[in-house]
Amino acid sequence: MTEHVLTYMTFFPLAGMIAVLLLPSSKPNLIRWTSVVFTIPPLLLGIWLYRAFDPNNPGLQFTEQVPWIPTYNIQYFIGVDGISISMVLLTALLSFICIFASWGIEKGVKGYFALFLLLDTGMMGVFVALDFFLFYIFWELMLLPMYFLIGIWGGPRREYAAIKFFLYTLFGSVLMLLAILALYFTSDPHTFDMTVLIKQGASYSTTPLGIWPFDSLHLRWGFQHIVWLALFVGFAIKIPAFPFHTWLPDAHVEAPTAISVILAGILLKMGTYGILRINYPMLPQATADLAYVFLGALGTWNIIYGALCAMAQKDFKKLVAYSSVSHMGYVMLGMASFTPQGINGALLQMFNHGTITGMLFLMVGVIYDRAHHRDIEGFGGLAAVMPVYTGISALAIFASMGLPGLSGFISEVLVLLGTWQKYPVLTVFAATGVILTAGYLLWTVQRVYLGMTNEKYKLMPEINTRELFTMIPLGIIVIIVGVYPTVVLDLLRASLTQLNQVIIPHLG
Amino acid sequence: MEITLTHFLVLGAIIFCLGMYTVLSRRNAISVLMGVELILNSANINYVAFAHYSSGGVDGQIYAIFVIMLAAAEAAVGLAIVLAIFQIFHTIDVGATETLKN
Amino acid sequence: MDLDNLASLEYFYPEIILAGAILLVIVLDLVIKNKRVIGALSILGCLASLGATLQLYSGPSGFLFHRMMVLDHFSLFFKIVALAATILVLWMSFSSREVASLHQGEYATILLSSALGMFFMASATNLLMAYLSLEMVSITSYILTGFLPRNRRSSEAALKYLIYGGVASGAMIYGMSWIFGMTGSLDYSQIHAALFQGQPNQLALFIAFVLILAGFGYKIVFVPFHMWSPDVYQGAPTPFTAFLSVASNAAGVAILLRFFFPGVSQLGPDGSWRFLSGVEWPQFLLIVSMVTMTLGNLSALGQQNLKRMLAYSGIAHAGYILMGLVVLNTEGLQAMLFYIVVYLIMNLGAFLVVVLVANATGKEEIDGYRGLAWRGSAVPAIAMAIFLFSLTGLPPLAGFVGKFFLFAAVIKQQFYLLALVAVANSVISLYYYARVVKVMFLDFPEASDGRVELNPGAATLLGLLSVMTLVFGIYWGPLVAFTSQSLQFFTK
Amino acid sequence: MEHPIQTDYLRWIVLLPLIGAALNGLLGAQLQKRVGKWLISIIACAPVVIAFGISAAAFLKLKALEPEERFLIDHVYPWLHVGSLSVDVSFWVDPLSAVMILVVTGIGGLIHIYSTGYMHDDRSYWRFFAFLNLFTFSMLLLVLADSMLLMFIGWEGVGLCSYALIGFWYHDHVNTRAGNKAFIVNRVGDFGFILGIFLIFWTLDAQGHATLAFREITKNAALLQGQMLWGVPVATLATLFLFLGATGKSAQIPLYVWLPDAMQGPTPVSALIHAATMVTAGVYMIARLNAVFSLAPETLHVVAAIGAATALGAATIALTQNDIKRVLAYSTISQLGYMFLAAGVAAYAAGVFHLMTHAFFKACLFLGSGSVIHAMGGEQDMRKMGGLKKYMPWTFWTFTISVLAIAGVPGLAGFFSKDEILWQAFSSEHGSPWLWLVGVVCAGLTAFYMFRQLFMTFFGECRADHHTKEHLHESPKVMTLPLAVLAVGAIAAGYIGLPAVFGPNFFGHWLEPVLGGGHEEHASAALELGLMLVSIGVAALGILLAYLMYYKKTLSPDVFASLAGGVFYRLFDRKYYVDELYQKVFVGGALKLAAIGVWIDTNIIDGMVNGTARLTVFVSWLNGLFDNYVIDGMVNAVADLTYWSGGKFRKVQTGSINGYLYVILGAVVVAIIIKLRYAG
Repeated sequence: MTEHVLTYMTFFPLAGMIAVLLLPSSKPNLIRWTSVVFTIPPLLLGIWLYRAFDPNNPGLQFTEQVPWIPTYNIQYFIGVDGISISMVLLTALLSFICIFASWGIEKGVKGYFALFLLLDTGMMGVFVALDFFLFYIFWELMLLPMYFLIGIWGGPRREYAAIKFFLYTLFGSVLMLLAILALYFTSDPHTFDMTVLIKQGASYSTTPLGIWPFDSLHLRWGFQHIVWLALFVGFAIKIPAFPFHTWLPDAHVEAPTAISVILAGILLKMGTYGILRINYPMLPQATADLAYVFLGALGTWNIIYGALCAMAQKDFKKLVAYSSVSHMGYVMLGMASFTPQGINGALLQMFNHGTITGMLFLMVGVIYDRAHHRDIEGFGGLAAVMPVYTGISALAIFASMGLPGLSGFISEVLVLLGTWQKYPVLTVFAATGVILTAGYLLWTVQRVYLGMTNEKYKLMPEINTRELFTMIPLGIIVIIVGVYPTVVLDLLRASLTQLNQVIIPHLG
Repeated sequence: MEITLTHFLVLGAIIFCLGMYTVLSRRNAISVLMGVELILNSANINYVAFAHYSSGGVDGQIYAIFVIMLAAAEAAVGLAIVLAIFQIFHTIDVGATETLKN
Repeated sequence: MDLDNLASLEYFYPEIILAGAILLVIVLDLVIKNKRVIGALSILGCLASLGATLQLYSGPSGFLFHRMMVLDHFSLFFKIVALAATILVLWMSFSSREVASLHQGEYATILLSSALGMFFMASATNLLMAYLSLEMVSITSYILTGFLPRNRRSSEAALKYLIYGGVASGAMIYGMSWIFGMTGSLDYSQIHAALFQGQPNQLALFIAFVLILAGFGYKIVFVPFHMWSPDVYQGAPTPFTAFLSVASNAAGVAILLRFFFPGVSQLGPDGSWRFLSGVEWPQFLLIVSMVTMTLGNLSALGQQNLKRMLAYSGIAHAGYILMGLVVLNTEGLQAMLFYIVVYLIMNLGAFLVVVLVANATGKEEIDGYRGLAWRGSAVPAIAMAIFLFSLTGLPPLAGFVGKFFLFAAVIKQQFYLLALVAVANSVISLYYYARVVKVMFLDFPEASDGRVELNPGAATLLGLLSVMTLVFGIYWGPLVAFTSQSLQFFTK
Repeated sequence: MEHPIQTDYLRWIVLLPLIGAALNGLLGAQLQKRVGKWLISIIACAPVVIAFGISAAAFLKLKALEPEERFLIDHVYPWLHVGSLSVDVSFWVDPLSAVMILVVTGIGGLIHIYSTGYMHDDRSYWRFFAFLNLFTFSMLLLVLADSMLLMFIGWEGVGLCSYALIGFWYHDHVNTRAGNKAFIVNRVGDFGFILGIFLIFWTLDAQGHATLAFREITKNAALLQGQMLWGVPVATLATLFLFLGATGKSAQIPLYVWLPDAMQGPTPVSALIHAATMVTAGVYMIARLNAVFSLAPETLHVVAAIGAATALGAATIALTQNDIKRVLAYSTISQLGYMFLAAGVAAYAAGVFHLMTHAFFKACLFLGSGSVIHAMGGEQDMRKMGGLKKYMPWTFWTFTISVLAIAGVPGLAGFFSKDEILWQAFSSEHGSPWLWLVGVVCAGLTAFYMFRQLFMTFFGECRADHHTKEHLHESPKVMTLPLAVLAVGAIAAGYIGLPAVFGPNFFGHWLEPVLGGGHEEHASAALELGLMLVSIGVAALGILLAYLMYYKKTLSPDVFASLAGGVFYRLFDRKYYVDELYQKVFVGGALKLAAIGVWIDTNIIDGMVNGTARLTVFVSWLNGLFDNYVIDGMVNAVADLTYWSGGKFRKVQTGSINGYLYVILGAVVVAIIIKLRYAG
């Protein structure tokens, strides 16, 4: 049991998918509960994993390594370390919660839950995979269910959103594939094993290729840099970093609530996770050379740009989507700092953003289900009608704003603190994001929850138990991490310290 | 004037070009098929000439015989198709059959 | 092993069985009333032949019939592919309402004859044999293309195919005649020897190769020899279109590889091939490959007719397959073989769904697929999605692995431009494949759209093909082993 | 100070209000419905009162110690340990924070009690107390935090509670807008504060003393000296950043704009948060970090200048306001300006002293005004009041005492603290006569507008309508009692910090271990007394003017209003147009940028994405066009030629078969040409 815990966590949902497919589609409740049943074990195993994980070991734990296609040195190689453990836990939790958030799906219930469980496997797989090939398979495995989940169960412009998501992501992932192959053939003997590739990481050529027009940036563009960039574009689309971010608002707006939660809570993290897992240790010199521009400056731009765009939104969900763009900027910025605070903050921000944005989307989902629109101006005074809902929404919103005592604050402050040492100017700009964020979120609170109650919604029912059940666990995590961040930070520290040590010698 | 290999090759090339030209410019299906025959025969001339002027072997001649045979087979199929076309379209102008388009 | 006529027969029984099956079908067609039996019988014949082929696979290699043909793993591989395609297409034909209207005996006979021609194509080591086998496949194909009685599209397509094929094969034998003239032989190994020892005129050689390439190229359908295929694919009976798209393509690859690799290049010790000096094939093929995939994909974008779209997608895939050729090494060739198998599975699957939909609605246009997932059984739509995404090259489907090997081979040789173009093409191709998926899943059917019913035979075949697409996407080790084993040319 | 005394009860000072907040916040709605408001009141008030008790105990314990050892600490748990950053949740009490917790819990407790009366009829009674307790918690956290980062939690926490309480009556968007304004303006300050924290942390880190604990920072402050960033000394830059934070929280120029609007909240909130406690956080923070500020004379000059400018600017605006609470709000800003003036001349103790006395009389004033508003049925316009003296004697007398205190009438708390500041402004090494002059002018203005308020509200004829008049009544005991206590404080609080000329300055001595000693060395008592007399005179003048204008009405205010063509009046009345300016520049600017961002997304980025898709489709269409026209055209041309040469000229249909073949022929020819051209 214990040595295969990650395999179980990854493939339980897949088994669930098969189970769901075998059930008659005439019994939607049976299908729903079956899905619940198959997402509970990963969650319980996740809790067990959290307890069994050795935070002082910077290396990989719970690894499983089985040859898969020996002729190409492809393995089934999975494991967790400090970089991935929080994401694995988050995935297990959000998947479970989102099953409940999907309860209201009435059309094609069977298909929905089957695809959802498949998606679940794909997400978990990405975070545990340690073989490049396996990683890529899981990475792409998420694409298809996501396409259908948005495309079939989404809003009015779902087709456009789904195909946009699909094309964007595919574009990124094929570049990534090329980079993976380039790394594969540079290794000797050829291997997809990430741990081996990381060991060879420092040896990749950085000799300038000399054909790039960017030399004026005083960057050293060699093989390593090209591969780094190819991988980066793949990941940046997922993050989503400017200018690859425009799929996100569309996808979020059209996707059903649970899928938005998954998208923002987990999928976006894969971009930054990939950079930490792959770009950083495997291409340390390129990372050292390029991080400032492509992570630091771009991250700062993301923060400000996302916040500004959020401010102009009239659609509640789109606003939350742009807030994700902004918040993921902190992750990029923190990663680029190479200080313990920055990089720990970045990873913690990934975790926190997952929980907080999850809550935000669930929150939007609650009123969307009742009012069937998301126009911010179309509400007003909900606090009087739905006080409990307003309270928990306020928690989510203030956490998103980075209010001290809640989780968002810890990670943002760590990121900014860590960044200051390296890039004080960027930090100053990034910190203005704090003001903008308060601006658009408070404005939203005012328009939706405060003021005179809109006559149409005088009788809007209060948040129900199921909806509360989806939000409260996240709310508790938000508070706990805010008050006692050690519960998460302890998991990350050792591995990130080691990761930092890989890069620091390469910093000029 | 002695007839050399070159003469045959030039003849072959000329016939090849004539065949090509016929195929390209004719609209009548039968004419086009005849153009194809010309091309095949230009190859035949080459084979026989090469076989004649090189030392030993009848490979070239055999090849030519097979080509002739296959040309007949192809012509048979071709004419059958042309007949079918004529039944449907009442014309054998290859340009007039334009059901298949993007 | 270099056998004479009689001794060769011992290693020839797959062909003999197939020929026997053809004759048997002709005879039985006269006496049997239940025409389904004929189809079943043909399948049985193919299976018997397949058994024989597989048995030979573990046997020795060598020349047959005085070096007219060769028996090696490479040829056997393509025979297996041809038989597999034939069997699947015959199976598919059971479900096709279009085919049901045809004369079953003749249909089966001609299809099997075409398969037999492909056998010869795969093993020809003599220019004469190459020509004969090519023509055998071509002529049967012309007939089957025009096989739909009193059908405008079918007849027109056949005429186009015929004229096109005639010119192409004419050009080819004209080119071959120059080779013959320069080397004095029709036998591949003697041509090889003559070319590498002598000082052939490079221009003449180049022109001859271009002409020969026209003959081979129109079978593989690469640019600029591709233009017949959309018309023919659209006009021909759908199961036969499927056959054409996979088997004919594969046979073309077989004859091309046989001629250009053991025929006119030399294998280095490191697994890379060296062409005749002074003939810039890699560059030429590089451009052809890029143009082929790009043109195919771009043209597919606007298509409304599924068969026509698949035809253009087939052109694009021919471009992908050519990538393996460009790199001139064993990995590339192996990737080509792998891709052929994978392409066979997924493309046949896609055509099977086309057949099913055409049965139900009589439509091949994309609006016939509207809301397919919500009309009766969702299985055809799901299977179609699997096939189309596999064609796009998404993991964990077989198409991804195929493309992966091709990309790997290309990147290993550092043809980055080609890799980038191919990658861009993959993304473009998603656009039109996903459009079909979108129509099937995201649109909802209208009242007038008929329900799509599945008969058990078709369902089994559909299931088989989808499962194979999935399985080869996840565990392709044995298939890789098979293809790498099959990449063995007998030359001595 | 080397060996702080470990305790484990300080945490309860902070935690008790939090527990109260949690209970009322989570269960309050049910309790109020099922049990009644009295339980809510107990849950809310008891923790604060108990916390006051604990604070007093801590204070006494501290007092019992030697001055150098007055330092208690309570480690609760390790909080953030990342790299060289290590921050614990731990609370400390030293003389400075001891004063603050007494003020916060003491005055806070009184205001809690007062509120049980003031808010009694509100539907959301529980919510009010939940936030009020949460505020107390945050404020105590801010004060007791032993490190800058922990202080920042309280710093933002009070901002949140302030936001929630300003917008307490959220049905009206005027209130919610005021709340938003407060929060966002404060965020601008927080932005500076957090950057200041970073800068101090990393500079010390580079010197090998990474820390955020105040005690450590104070000890190692000297290490900041000589460090530069962007060509500016780090100490100056850091303190400027921190001061930006202080201007936000303490409503100084340029971030004072939120405080007048904050008066939209219930009056006890104005008293507690926007007068007595939260707004003084900036002063407290500067006093806390006096070691760092003292390293940066440039910053001190800025602080002093801003303090003086704010004091003057706000006082002038207060002259023209008619809203009873707005006058007090601008008065608060003005008084805070005094405190910063003190801090700016490095007279931290004087600043803190004024902070404390101000807390008494300003809380009393606000609560008094609350009592008035309560009685007037929510009316806040002084022009509709008058003659309330006889209706509400308790309120009147306590209010009057506080007015006297703030006006600087000798003998009351305000006089001593204000005078201390004026004296320091004059005599300190960072001070200047100009600063003193501004201070004195402000004192006069303060006296004027406070008495104006007094007269307009409590004297003369009652200008309220009949209905309101009938309901005029003195407030209940729970409200008047706190007023009385505060009024006593307003009288007595000054005597613990007597100017040197009058006697021992207990307060100064008490704070000496933290803030350093005064500098009485070269000052002459005569000069100090002289200056004191001047300020008393100016205050008297202000009172006299107010008396003439608003009590006797022998002097028309219009005389002054029309000075310089009314320009000054308009400027004061419209608050120097700062609100309009900010609205236009910052809010408008941000919205403009936001619109630009969206435009970029939809037009440029999506335009590119869609453009690529469209281009692909277009190329594909061109490709089709090529097939249909170019190739067919070629075919036609050749065919035409053929027919023409044959003597017939006929327009032929397209013929794709031929066309296809042309392409091939063309391709082959091109290939051969290339071969000949380049490879031969």
